Amino acid sequence: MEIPKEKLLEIYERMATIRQFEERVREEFAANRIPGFVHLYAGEEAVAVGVCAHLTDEDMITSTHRGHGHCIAKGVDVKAMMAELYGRATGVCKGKGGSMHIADLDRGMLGANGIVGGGIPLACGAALSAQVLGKDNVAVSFFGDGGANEGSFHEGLNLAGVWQLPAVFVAENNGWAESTSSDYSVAGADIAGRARAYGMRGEVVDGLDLFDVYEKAGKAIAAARAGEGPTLLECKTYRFYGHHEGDKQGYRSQEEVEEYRKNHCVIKNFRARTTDERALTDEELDEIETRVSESIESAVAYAADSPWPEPSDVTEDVYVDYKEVL
Amino acid sequence: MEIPKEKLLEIYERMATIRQFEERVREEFAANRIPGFVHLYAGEEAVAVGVCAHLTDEDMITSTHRGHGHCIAKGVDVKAMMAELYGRATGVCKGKGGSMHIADLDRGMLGANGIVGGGIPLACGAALSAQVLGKDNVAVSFFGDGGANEGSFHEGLNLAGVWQLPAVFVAENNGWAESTSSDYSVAGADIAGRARAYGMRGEVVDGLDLFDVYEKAGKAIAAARAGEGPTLLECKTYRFYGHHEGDKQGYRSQEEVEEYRKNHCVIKNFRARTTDERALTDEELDEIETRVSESIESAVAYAADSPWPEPSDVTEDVYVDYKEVL
Amino acid sequence: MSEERELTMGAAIREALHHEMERDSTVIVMGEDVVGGAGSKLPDAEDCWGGPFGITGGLAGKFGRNRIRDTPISEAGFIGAAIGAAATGLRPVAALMFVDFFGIPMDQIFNQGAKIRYMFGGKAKVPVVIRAAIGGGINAAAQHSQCLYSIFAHIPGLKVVVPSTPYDAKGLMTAAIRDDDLVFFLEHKRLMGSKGHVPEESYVVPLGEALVRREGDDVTVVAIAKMIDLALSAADGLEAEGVNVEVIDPRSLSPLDGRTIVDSVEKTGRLVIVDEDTPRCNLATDIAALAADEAFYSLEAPIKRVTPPHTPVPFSPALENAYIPSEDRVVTAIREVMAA
Amino acid sequence: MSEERELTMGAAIREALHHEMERDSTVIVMGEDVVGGAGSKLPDAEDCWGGPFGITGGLAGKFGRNRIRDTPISEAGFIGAAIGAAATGLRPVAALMFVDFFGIPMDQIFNQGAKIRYMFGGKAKVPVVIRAAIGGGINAAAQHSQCLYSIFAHIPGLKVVVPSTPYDAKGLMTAAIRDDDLVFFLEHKRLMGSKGHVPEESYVVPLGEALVRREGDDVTVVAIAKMIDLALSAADGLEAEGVNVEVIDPRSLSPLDGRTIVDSVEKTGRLVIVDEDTPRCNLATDIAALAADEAFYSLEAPIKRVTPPHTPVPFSPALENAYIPSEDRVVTAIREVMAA
Ligand SMILES: Cc1ncc(C[n+]2csc(CCOP(=O)(O)OP(=O)(O)O)c2C)c(N)n1
Ligand SMILES: Cc1ncc(C[n+]2csc(CCOP(=O)(O)OP(=O)(O)O)c2C)c(N)n1
Ligand SMILES: [Mg+2]
Ligand SMILES: [Mg+2]
Repeated sequence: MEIPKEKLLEIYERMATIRQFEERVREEFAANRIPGFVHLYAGEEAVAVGVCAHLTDEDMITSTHRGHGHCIAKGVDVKAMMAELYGRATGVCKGKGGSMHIADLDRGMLGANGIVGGGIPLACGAALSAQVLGKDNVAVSFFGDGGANEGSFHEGLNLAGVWQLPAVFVAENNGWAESTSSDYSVAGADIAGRARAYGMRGEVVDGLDLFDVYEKAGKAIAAARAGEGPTLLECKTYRFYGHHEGDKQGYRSQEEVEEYRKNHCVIKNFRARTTDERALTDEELDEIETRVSESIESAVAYAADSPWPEPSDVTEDVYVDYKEVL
Repeated sequence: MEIPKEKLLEIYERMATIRQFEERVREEFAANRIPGFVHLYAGEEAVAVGVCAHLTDEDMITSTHRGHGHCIAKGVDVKAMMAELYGRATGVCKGKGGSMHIADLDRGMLGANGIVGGGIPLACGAALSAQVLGKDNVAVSFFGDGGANEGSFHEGLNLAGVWQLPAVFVAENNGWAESTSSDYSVAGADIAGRARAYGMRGEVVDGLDLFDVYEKAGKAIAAARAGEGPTLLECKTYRFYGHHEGDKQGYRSQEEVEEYRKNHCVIKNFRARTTDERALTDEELDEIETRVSESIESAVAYAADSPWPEPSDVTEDVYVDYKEVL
Repeated sequence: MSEERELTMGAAIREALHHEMERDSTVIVMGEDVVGGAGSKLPDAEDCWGGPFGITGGLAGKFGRNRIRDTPISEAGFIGAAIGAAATGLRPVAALMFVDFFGIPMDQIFNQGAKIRYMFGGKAKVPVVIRAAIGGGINAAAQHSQCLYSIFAHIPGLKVVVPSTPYDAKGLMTAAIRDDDLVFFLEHKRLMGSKGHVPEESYVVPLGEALVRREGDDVTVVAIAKMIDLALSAADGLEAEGVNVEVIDPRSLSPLDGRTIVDSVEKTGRLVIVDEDTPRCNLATDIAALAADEAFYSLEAPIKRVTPPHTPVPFSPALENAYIPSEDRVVTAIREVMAA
Repeated sequence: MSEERELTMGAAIREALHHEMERDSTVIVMGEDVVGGAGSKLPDAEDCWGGPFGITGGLAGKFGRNRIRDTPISEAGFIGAAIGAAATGLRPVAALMFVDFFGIPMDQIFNQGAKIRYMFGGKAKVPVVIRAAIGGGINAAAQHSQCLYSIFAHIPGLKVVVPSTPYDAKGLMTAAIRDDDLVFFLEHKRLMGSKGHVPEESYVVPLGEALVRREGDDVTVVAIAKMIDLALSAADGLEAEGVNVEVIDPRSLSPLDGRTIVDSVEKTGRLVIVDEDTPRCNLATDIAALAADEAFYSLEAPIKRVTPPHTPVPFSPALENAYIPSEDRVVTAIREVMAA
């Protein structure tokens, strides 16, 4: 699959934005400026970006607790995201959601999710909307290797198979669910193979290679759009940081992490390949890095300068309309 | 697999008991002597009996809303069962359970179940008990084609795969879940094949042939006992009556039902084969039928003559011990 | 339209579904066997089921299987899908069949459906109706006889309606479908066949408005769903003893029209609540707590609650009859507060 | 044993688990990452997690992975398995991690675990403990900050305990494990690090016994879990104004020690309930309803409930602070009932 230069640049920018965003969130969190939990996506950028590169704002995705990457890949504004993490009124969810609940329907982002496996049925619903209304949109659900063991995975994929929904299920197999290895928790240790149980296409993807993700996701999404039903992709990937910030990671070695950072960094490798092939130049990419770094900087400044929500706002936005008396 | 004569007679008696029990329940229900819902197992006898023939009282089974057959196959007393259906104090559950909740732990019967798929995790628990305590018992879970679409199926089978539990999962594919065809509801239409998703053995069984069930269940149960982990069996079978009594069955033709009754009756076929092979004689089998018919008759008399539970019994048996004050 | 037109509650609900599907092409219906016969090879299998009470029978012939869909037995899957579809442009009516099955889709209902709007800062809406049958009295035992509405009323982000007449059922279903939030629409099994006047044209009974079903000034009885019948008949019986009972049907449990209840208690000074849901943390305690705060100074007697015991629902008629509140128990409670 | 021995609530719970696993070989522990490192190739990965608060860390080294098991993320699967195991000879302690996840295993909990004994006519028992973290105050947002105990208290067949001190946590966990019924053991996140005296030896705090944490005769305040701290500190503050507050910690929500509460209200004539669970059909309404019936003639003021609003839990500290009941709100409620 030939990727046009403009698209390559956009892909790089998205991946770089995710990486820099996450590195910065890490610092902000360590400095106690971000409350709650954060789960970082650094290392896995190729999956979100390689998939979302094929989607429009009308195509919907559902995401996970590790959702910053999906949000950025889908085009959610980083300023509004950072303000959300800060818990400010200017946040994309007005400070009500936080890291695990960032959403932006205008960008086709149907929510990060604090519930493992929670987004899978929701994505089926978004695909159902497209199907019932006769639109050619697709829905993509991202979830982890751990999430593939939830009942919602089974029920969602079976439903998508029965109705031949325009959906793509993207298992991000980063090897771990918290401290539990996917070799242990996924009986059979083969997520892509589970597609067969639903009469669905299933494919293993090198999630550390943007080009492999881009190609296979492209096919799956095109098939869904064409009315050829759902696909399950298992993207093998790696997370650079702990499960959440604060995780001591006693279940894997620091050498392993270093090895991945060094030799399987999706950004480094993308850069090496595109410049090798002379599709892009180092100058172009450096320029992007600089631009991204400025945008993250200004996102942090924006967040830090933003007002807190008003306490009275706590009871807003529960219902569209609720006629309680007394 | 050679089946000893004594076992053949026992198998016939169990199948005949189920058939006659169900036919009689049908009449009693039509005559308004049995309250609530009933779901009849007639036609599917070979599955419950062929599987349970390999089990002891210490091996546990979990069952479904269509549970009478499993209970009888596992050795639950038919008098106490009939009294339970009648809602009497002498019922196996003292009238508290009824058709959908018959249970008898002394016989290794961990309950019919009103929740589709509800018994699967429970069976994993019974298998876990055996494994933790180092006993060589097994647990078997019966469920329908419809039940194979519940999240509990996925979570239970995956767990059994991860822990290599001594469990056997028996999907009774009778073609329908209420009025919905399994060809429609099971994406991929292959339940046995779902075993692969859990790195588990999976096998299609002719559920209308006692001998096929007996052989394949025997192997699966022996493997579980030997510590070789779980198996999923998909038994293709057929129910002679509607989903529940009262179902008009607009989804299938009366001719089809007749065809099954005529040519795929597990009892007729068992009889034909065992007498053909001169393993058993018609006299022996007729004698069993008579004995069974007497036992059903006396079960009905017992039930009809039994007292109703006392109204004050309604608050008994909720807890082992509940120290509420006020 | 004739004043005499009578329908069962089930037919009234079907009529509302029919009207709304006609009126708005984004309304869809989904659930296990809501049509029936999916995958059957028979040409006339269409519409052979229609849900356990036949309510959605006949809709597929008119609206097609694109808009009314049989699902696999996967409550988390299809109710989650209904919620996802609602957030993206449809207005699904999802049938959970029996409310007792809520334990399977509950995460999708309470962590997703009920919270999406809030977590997303008000930038989404989830116009779903979840229909389910509630209540005992048909010897369906512990897993097919529960009420459980107290649990849904507990959860912020959900709305809960429980009609007790065919008229209200139609009007509340219409309101529920047009409502932009997630509404539980709970149908008492023993009311589905009860008949009453239902206008042919479409109309709305607003959510959050209680109905005074009978006026009286001695004691207020608040009763829910099938319990309304007991309350009304107890009231009729007590008339002879000179006791004037006011009977209130909340109709919506969330939002709850507390004003109507409190006003009534301020008038009567006495309150009995009849709730078929189990006694702890239920609607009866909710309404009692409301009155013990807001109508305290008017209260002349202890607030009595008539509910089943804190036990699962038993199967045997002999036990279930003892389990479900009886008219006798309602009468006794009213006499008790009158004697106080 | 020294009177000075202090442990955190988390350590107290771990000690109870340790004691009981030692005492009874049928006690097992299971849940996601309760040990940690399952499937890791590192030799020293054992016990690298121990649950979100490290409570079950260290147990595997002693008891082995046969008796303490990491599970896949399959709450219906492993909690159902715990229930099935309990009915067949084990006494599992299953960790649900956050109570917010109950929507996944709920069917197994309430239709199976809670009802098996009853449906089976008393011929089975289900000695399971389900541990879960509850409550807000750590900016964990809508899906990781709920209380939800009102839902479990609503269900017949379940027991629910909510300790507020390390001493009670250890004694109640011991009681819960030895109990033959299904017990929810709920651990407030903001209490896990709080310290208090805990004897080294094993002891039991019986289920169903409330504790009067502070005596007073002007007003009764019943508070749950973390809310006890607010109540005690409000009481201390009001002492100066000459208001004597009695503070009751129910400790068990089901069974509930209603006697202790009613006795207190009969003495004080005034009742305030502080509940961090959302306001509809919650423990606060349950206790208010109890008092409005059983202690009616002693009541001198409206019963006040202090709870969060009927909304999901917001993320931002600015909003969450406004959401969770504050000491100020408790003081205001007490002043209100005192002024009545
Ligand atoms: C239903 C549910 N169970 C458990 C958790 C706690 N939890 C949060 S993330 C996580 C691990 C998820 O692993 P995986 O799906 O592989 O995603 P990853 O973190 O690797 O991206 C767990 C157990 C949860 N949030 N929701
Ligand atoms: C969780 C749940 N969903 C739905 C139902 C209603 N219901 C009872 S039996 C049944 C069909 C079951 O089909 P299958 O599993 O194939 O078993 P069969 O009846 O064919 O033996 C349904 C939908 C239920 N009891 N529980
Ligand atoms: Mg993972
Ligand atoms: Mg079937």
